[in-house]
Amino acid sequence: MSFLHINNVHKRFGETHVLKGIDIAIEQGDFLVLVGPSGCGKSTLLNMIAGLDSISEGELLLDGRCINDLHPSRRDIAMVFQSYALYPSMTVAGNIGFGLEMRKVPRKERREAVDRVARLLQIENLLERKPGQLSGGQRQRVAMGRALVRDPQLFLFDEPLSNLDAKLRVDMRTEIKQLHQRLGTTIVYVTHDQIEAMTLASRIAVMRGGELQQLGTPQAVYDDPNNLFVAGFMGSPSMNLVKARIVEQSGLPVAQVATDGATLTLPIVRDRDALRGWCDRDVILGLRPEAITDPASANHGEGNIHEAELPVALVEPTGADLYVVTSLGGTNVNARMRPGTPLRAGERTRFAFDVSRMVVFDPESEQRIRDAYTADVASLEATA
Amino acid sequence: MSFLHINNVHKRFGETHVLKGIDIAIEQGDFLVLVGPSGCGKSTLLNMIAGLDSISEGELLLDGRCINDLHPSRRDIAMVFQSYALYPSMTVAGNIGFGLEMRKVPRKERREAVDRVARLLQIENLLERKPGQLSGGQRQRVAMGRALVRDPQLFLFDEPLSNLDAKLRVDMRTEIKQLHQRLGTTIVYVTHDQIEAMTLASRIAVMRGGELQQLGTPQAVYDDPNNLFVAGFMGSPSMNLVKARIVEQSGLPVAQVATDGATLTLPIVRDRDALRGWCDRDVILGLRPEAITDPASANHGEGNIHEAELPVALVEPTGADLYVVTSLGGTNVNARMRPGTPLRAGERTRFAFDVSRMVVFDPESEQRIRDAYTADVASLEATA
Amino acid sequence: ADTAPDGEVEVLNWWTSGGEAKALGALKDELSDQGIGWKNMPVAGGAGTNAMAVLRSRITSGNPPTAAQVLGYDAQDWAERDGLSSLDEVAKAGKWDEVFPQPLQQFAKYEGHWIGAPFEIHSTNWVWANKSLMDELGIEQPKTWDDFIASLKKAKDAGYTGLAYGGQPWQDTTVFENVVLATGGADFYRKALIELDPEALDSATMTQVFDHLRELLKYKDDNSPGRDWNLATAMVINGKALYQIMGDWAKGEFLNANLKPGTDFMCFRTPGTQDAVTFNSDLMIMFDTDDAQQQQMQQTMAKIIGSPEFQITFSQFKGSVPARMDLSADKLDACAQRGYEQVKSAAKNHTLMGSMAHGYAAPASVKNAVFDIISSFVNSDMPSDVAAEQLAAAVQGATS
Amino acid sequence: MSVAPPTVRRGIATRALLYAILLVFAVIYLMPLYVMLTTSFKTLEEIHQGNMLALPVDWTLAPWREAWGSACIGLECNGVHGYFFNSIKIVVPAVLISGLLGAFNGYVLTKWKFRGHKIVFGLILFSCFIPFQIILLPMARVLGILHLANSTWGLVLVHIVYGIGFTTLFFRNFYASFPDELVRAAQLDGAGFFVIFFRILLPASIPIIVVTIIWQFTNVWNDFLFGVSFASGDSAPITVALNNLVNSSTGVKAYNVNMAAAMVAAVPTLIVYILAGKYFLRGLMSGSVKG
Amino acid sequence: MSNASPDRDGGARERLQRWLPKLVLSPSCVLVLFFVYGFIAWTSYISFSDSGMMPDYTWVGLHQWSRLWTSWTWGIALHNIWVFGLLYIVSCIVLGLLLAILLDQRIRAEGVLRTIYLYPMALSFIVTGTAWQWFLNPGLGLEKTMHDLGWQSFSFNWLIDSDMAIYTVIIAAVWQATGFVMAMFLAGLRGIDGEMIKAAQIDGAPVWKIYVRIIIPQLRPIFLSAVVVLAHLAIKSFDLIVAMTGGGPGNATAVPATFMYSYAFSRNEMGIAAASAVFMLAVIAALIIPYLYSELRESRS
Ligand SMILES: Nc1ncnc2c1ncn2[C@@H]1O[C@H](COP(=O)(O)OP(=O)(O)OP(=O)(O)O)[C@@H](O)[C@H]1O
Ligand SMILES: Nc1ncnc2c1ncn2[C@@H]1O[C@H](COP(=O)(O)OP(=O)(O)OP(=O)(O)O)[C@@H](O)[C@H]1O
Ligand SMILES: [Mg+2]
Ligand SMILES: [Mg+2]
Repeated sequence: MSFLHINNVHKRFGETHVLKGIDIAIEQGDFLVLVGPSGCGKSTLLNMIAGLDSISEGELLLDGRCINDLHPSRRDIAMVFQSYALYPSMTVAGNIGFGLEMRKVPRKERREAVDRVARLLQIENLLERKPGQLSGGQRQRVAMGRALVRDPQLFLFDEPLSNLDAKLRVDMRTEIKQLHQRLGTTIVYVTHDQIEAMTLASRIAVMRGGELQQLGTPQAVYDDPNNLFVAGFMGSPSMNLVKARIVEQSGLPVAQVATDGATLTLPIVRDRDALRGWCDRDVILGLRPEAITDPASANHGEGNIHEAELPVALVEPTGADLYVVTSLGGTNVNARMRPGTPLRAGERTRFAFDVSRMVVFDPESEQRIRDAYTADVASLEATA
Repeated sequence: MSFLHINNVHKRFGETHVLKGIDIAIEQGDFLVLVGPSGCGKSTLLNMIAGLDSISEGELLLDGRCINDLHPSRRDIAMVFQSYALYPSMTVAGNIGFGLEMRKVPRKERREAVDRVARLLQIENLLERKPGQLSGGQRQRVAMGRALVRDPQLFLFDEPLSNLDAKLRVDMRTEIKQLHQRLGTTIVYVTHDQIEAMTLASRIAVMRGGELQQLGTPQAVYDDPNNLFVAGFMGSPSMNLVKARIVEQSGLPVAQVATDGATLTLPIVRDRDALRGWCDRDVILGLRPEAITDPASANHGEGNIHEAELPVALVEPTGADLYVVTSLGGTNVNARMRPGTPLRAGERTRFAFDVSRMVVFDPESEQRIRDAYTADVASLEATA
Repeated sequence: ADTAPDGEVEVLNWWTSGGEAKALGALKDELSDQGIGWKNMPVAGGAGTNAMAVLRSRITSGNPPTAAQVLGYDAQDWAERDGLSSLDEVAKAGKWDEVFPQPLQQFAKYEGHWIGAPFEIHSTNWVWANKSLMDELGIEQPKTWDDFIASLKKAKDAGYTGLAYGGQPWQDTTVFENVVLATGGADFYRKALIELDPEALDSATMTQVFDHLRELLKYKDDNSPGRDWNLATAMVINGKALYQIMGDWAKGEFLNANLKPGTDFMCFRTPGTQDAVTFNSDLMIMFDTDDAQQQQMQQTMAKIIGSPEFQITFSQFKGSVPARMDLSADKLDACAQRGYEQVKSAAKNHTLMGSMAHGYAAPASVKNAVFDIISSFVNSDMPSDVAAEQLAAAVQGATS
Repeated sequence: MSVAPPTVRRGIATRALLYAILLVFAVIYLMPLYVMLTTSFKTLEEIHQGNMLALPVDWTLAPWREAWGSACIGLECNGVHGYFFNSIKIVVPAVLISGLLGAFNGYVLTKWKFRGHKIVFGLILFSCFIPFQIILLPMARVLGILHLANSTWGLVLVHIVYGIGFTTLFFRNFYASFPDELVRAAQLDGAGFFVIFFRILLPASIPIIVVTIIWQFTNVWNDFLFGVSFASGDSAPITVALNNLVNSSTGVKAYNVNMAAAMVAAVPTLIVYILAGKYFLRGLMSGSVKG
Repeated sequence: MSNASPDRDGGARERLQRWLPKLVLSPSCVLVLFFVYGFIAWTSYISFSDSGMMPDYTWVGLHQWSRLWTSWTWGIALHNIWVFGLLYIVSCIVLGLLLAILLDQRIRAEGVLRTIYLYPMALSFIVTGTAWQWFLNPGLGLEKTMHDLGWQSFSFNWLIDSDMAIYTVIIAAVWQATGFVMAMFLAGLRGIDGEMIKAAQIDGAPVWKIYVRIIIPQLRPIFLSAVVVLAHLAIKSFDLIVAMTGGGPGNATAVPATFMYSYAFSRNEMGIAAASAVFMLAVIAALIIPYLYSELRESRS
């Protein structure tokens, strides 16, 4: 029995069907991150867990108990909002203590709990300020404090860091991660930020248009996407998706990609069994930018490296990396190379393809073409 | 004689001294990116170049001519704003053509110019729409079109991409880069985005509190920061800054860093001459996350690798990379490792330090400790 | 009246100018002699329109005042709604049927029952003149319309305002009805303004009336629109204007200014109307109530109003003549004495006729329709024949 | 925001012209108030002889004293002070209650939406726009049935009813800019409907409360039509008394007393505007009157 | 947000919580439904009845309506409201916008000037009508003052000229409402994106063109709000006319509001009065309802 079980949950706002049967189960202590394009229903799902939106169909089980009809204040759930939703006319201490006050916790106990949380979040010196006098990061902390002080069974976070600037976001992310490790609470977290999702989650749920696309560990979602949408959505710069054709060469399926003039042939390593059935058909190859590098940086140890010389269309140094753009199968393809590699647009250079990380999709159904075995592993992992 | 010369420019708003003597010179065709924390005066500088704010002191030379007192419309400068500042009541064609109309360009010519720019930006089919009917990316293009149509000597961009979502931002960035390569115009560009700054700039100017901190190529600013501020500001995740002590070992200066229990000794490769004078004094070491890796990923070819076994405090997989946090000199240090490296918090593992990329700072003055030679090269590069 | 406390009467009125207020004060004093209190309820402005709105609002809310001051047809209209107290007992005791003139009884009685206590009789066909100005200009009291116009011209030529004029619809109409009476005579007046005969209204005589009115208007000053009647009177008092055509309440203002009739100011019937009197009269109507004490006070008030002494006192203040025809005029001033006799003889000769301007000639809807036309005529250069035509049409519209 | 670029030195002449125009308008706008004020300090002779625009030669407070305490309205000569307090008795509860109702409505209509909430809002809002003459008689009847006729409480009811539209509009537009998440957070914290309103929303509503008070205060205080129709006599508000006073003349109009009385009637609203005027603009900027 | 907190098993308190919002809204709804819509229905009925001095529920069909439309004063009233409304709205908007633009030029004493322009809004016309009447009266006010000051040829007698009197009412009305319109426009100007003006400057537009081409078109929603508010003030203008001209000279300044009042209360023609009131309401509804509709739709997105 899982800790939080979202069982075939639907949501309709009048005519519009916003959530179309979501099934997610997580364990106590899990950190579930919901990602997906804007409007896909992430906040709606979170609100339903909190009890702020009613459930149109399906069941919500917390610790084995159906909470469909429980009032939000009695669900033992705390939530942190994107806008922080701090009460503007109360002090920080008032904000943090409000939930306890409503639960009729005596003033002294309340004061102690607030102090404890304030110490934890290092905002002791702000307790008497009003939210209007705080910086973004401080507000974020207060919002967290408000959730923490109640010591709930489940935390919900709706894009809590999106209002912070880049640097602060990184810091707060680390703090949340450490807090989670320390307290071991169960968290459901919505974000738009790739890195946030990948680094924080123990489980990622990718949603699209009210449907769950994939649920799994961050690595599984990143390396083993179920379909084109997940592949394209996760990762920045995003996965290179290249048109190719599967042909048989010496009994093995290989992928042929058109480059300017020549044809690049890439051996198939993963999902070879499934791809046997795709000979002479068009597919879409997915290759992460970091799986296309300069030969020196390539993961010769574990990877399965295939090299080819291709023209350079554009060079984008980011300092830490050098993104080199070339053209494959008619689309721009991003390769990540070591910075300082002396390259200029127009030159030709050798690219190393780590084909062990290559995934293949059916262009029609947009689904992954997968061996039965790996498919099993993926689903196994997802429910582990 | 440089093309745009900002010569000891000051700006005061009443009492507040916002710009405190900025000196920047760029050549025709340069792409200058201004970066710096919020409120450091980037927009103010841009507005002064455009003639929208008056210059309190100093001189502004464009193509050798002082333009301090020239009306904005006669400076032959175009500007793209963060909010795009499209005229909501005019069509796209009207927006693009307004500047020409004000300059009394005949209708027919105007029409042609608008069409040409629209073709260039692929917005021909939007010409009759109002800005309200456009998506963010389309608005951005129109704003660019408005600047391009006038074919000015100098383009100014004030955070033009910050209102777009992450994916679109990457696309537009590439487009701007290609446009710059194609047209060869001179551009001054303000951004908050690290990657944008690094990939677009031919010159980066890092500002802080109204003062110029460093001016140089992206790579110089990234690899060769002048001071702690620039080091910490550029790059994400930011450079690891670690307290250390310089001691002499076998006649050479080395840096000693406290780890839990033991002491890590890192050889000094860069700026060795200058650091000789720092023996037995505390310094701050700067090491980029990508200069601390797993031994397998290390740049054994060119780098100067030093390995050490250290405990893992936190593991943050981003999919493309694995950030491993350890503790050095009392602070958290980020190392970038190959994804999939099987590590858990609490374990010990070997880290490879690329000491050839290590930079050293004076903790008091926060300035870089540099050999005379490299300092020369840096300043040479900056004015090249 | 459930909000009026014990022992108080609440009387809705719009008597707020000097003489009016004094006259009303007399009633208040009489009442207080009888131990009856007075609750203030003036509703000024809009020539009684506001007062009528308030009255309606009070009646509608089921909370009528004890009594209200109304004019002519309004009393009939209220009586028609069956909400008024009968004053028959008081009337019988005071022999009202005999002492009040017949034309007035038409309004104070409804279906044979007394429903209103008449305060006084005002006549509206009076001219008020500044005596010293007349002397200065060598003007004799004019006997005919032409004399009248001639004297006005004289004043105008001498740089004075001939006619002190208040530009409000009821004042316009007051002057108009004077011209009707002077031009067409009593029969024409009755036909046109009381019987509302369309042929009389749109007749050659009526066109001539308008011609006369137009001529008369030449002698007013330009600032007349909107002017209150008492301010116009003040112009005569101050010697800025020669005449004012106004009801006899104007006399109160002269008396208030310590002027003597005959020596300081002159009063005479509008030339050409000497044989007839157009009158109006304030009626006090009492509203039905279950409160015995209130009923008692209503009866008392009616009795006071109808009593000979009060009729005289009231008229002294108000400038009017008593509504009772059986009193001695000794205590009245010279003007009133003359006026009282004229009213008496007019009552006998059937030339005591209701005033259009004050709701004694036609119901409110017609009255106001007439106001519309007359005011428009006064304030524009509408030709006389058009005015006559319009007048007939407006009356027609209001009676449909 | 200035529309001319700073590099163009704006001529002093342009600037002077700008101020001149603004000043001329200011003078025109102040003229009636000036005339009223100065007249109220003049003696009657001075008014008749002197120039309307001249300052009083002998300043006298007598007209004010008379207007306040001894001017005659009908047969009573007690000035307008009683009616002034009537107005206060009407304004205070009417403003407070209509404001509170409006605040509740705005709160429900933005934070507790239900099916049809827009129609309800539309219906309430439309009531701002009806011509009031239309309701005089039925209202009189209803007040009579409620035994509120001819009392200040009756007027309070009337002003509440016809004030709800605007107060609801103000608060609705204001609360619409409040994040819904605030209410959600409070719900999770266990706060109920009223606790959320009184503890969280209301303390943060000061700007709009000021706007609402200004608006309602002005409307109620200045009302004449309802006052004259529903509360004549001793319970009349100051505007009605003022009208009676101005129309109670004895040959010569006591302009100075009339003006002093008018000033008495105007002072409270003027004070409110001058003290809280800038919040009014701020409230307008927060979109409270836009809808 | 939605009416959250679904709660079927919870106690009475929680069920109460669920109904509270509607409960709290209901008094206002009841008041408005009864006192506004009920009364409108009543008045509409009266307009088809034989009511004279007091309401009378005898049905007479369109009789009162046809009398209304043949009434001479009604024609004047309609004409006046048309002239008055148009000029009033246009002048208020033009002046208000002008003042707002001038005030928006970083004026030193802006706060004071703003208060000066705004204060007439605070005063009732029962208060200022007297002053205006006096001020515009040729024998007493401005004209006399000018003559006293030696400008003998000065003439301003509109108040007593039946052709021009309506314009004096407009002057006073504009005086009262301009400040409010100015405040609305000022709020709008303050909300305009400063970057847009910078863009226009770089595009080389002169100041007046920036206003005409860029800024004013953006104030459209404010124009709309101003027109609606002013139109409703114009149609309701009653105190103003009563205090200044009493509808005169003659009927020269009669408007529907005074028409209705006088027919209901001094002419004992309640049926016609009701018909005119319903007509006024219909005109207002025709103006307001599309506006309300668009406002409410807008807030959805
Ligand atoms: N009260 C509502 N009535 C009708 N539709 C609604 C309502 N609330 C949300 N929606 C719709 O439900 C869909 C999902 O909304 P939701 O807020 O859950 O998206 P989201 O995934 O959180 O998006 P974002 O990333 O932009 O926050 C959207 O299409 C939205 O328009
Ligand atoms: N008109 C002004 N009057 C007074 N101070 C001003 C004015 N405009 C800007 N400043 C101040 O000048 C400083 C620099 O502002 P500027 O807008 O140039 O910063 P910025 O670097 O563009 O910041 P951001 O990244 O947030 O856009 C800020 O501290 C700001 O408060
Ligand atoms: Mg969301
Ligand atoms: Mg900026």
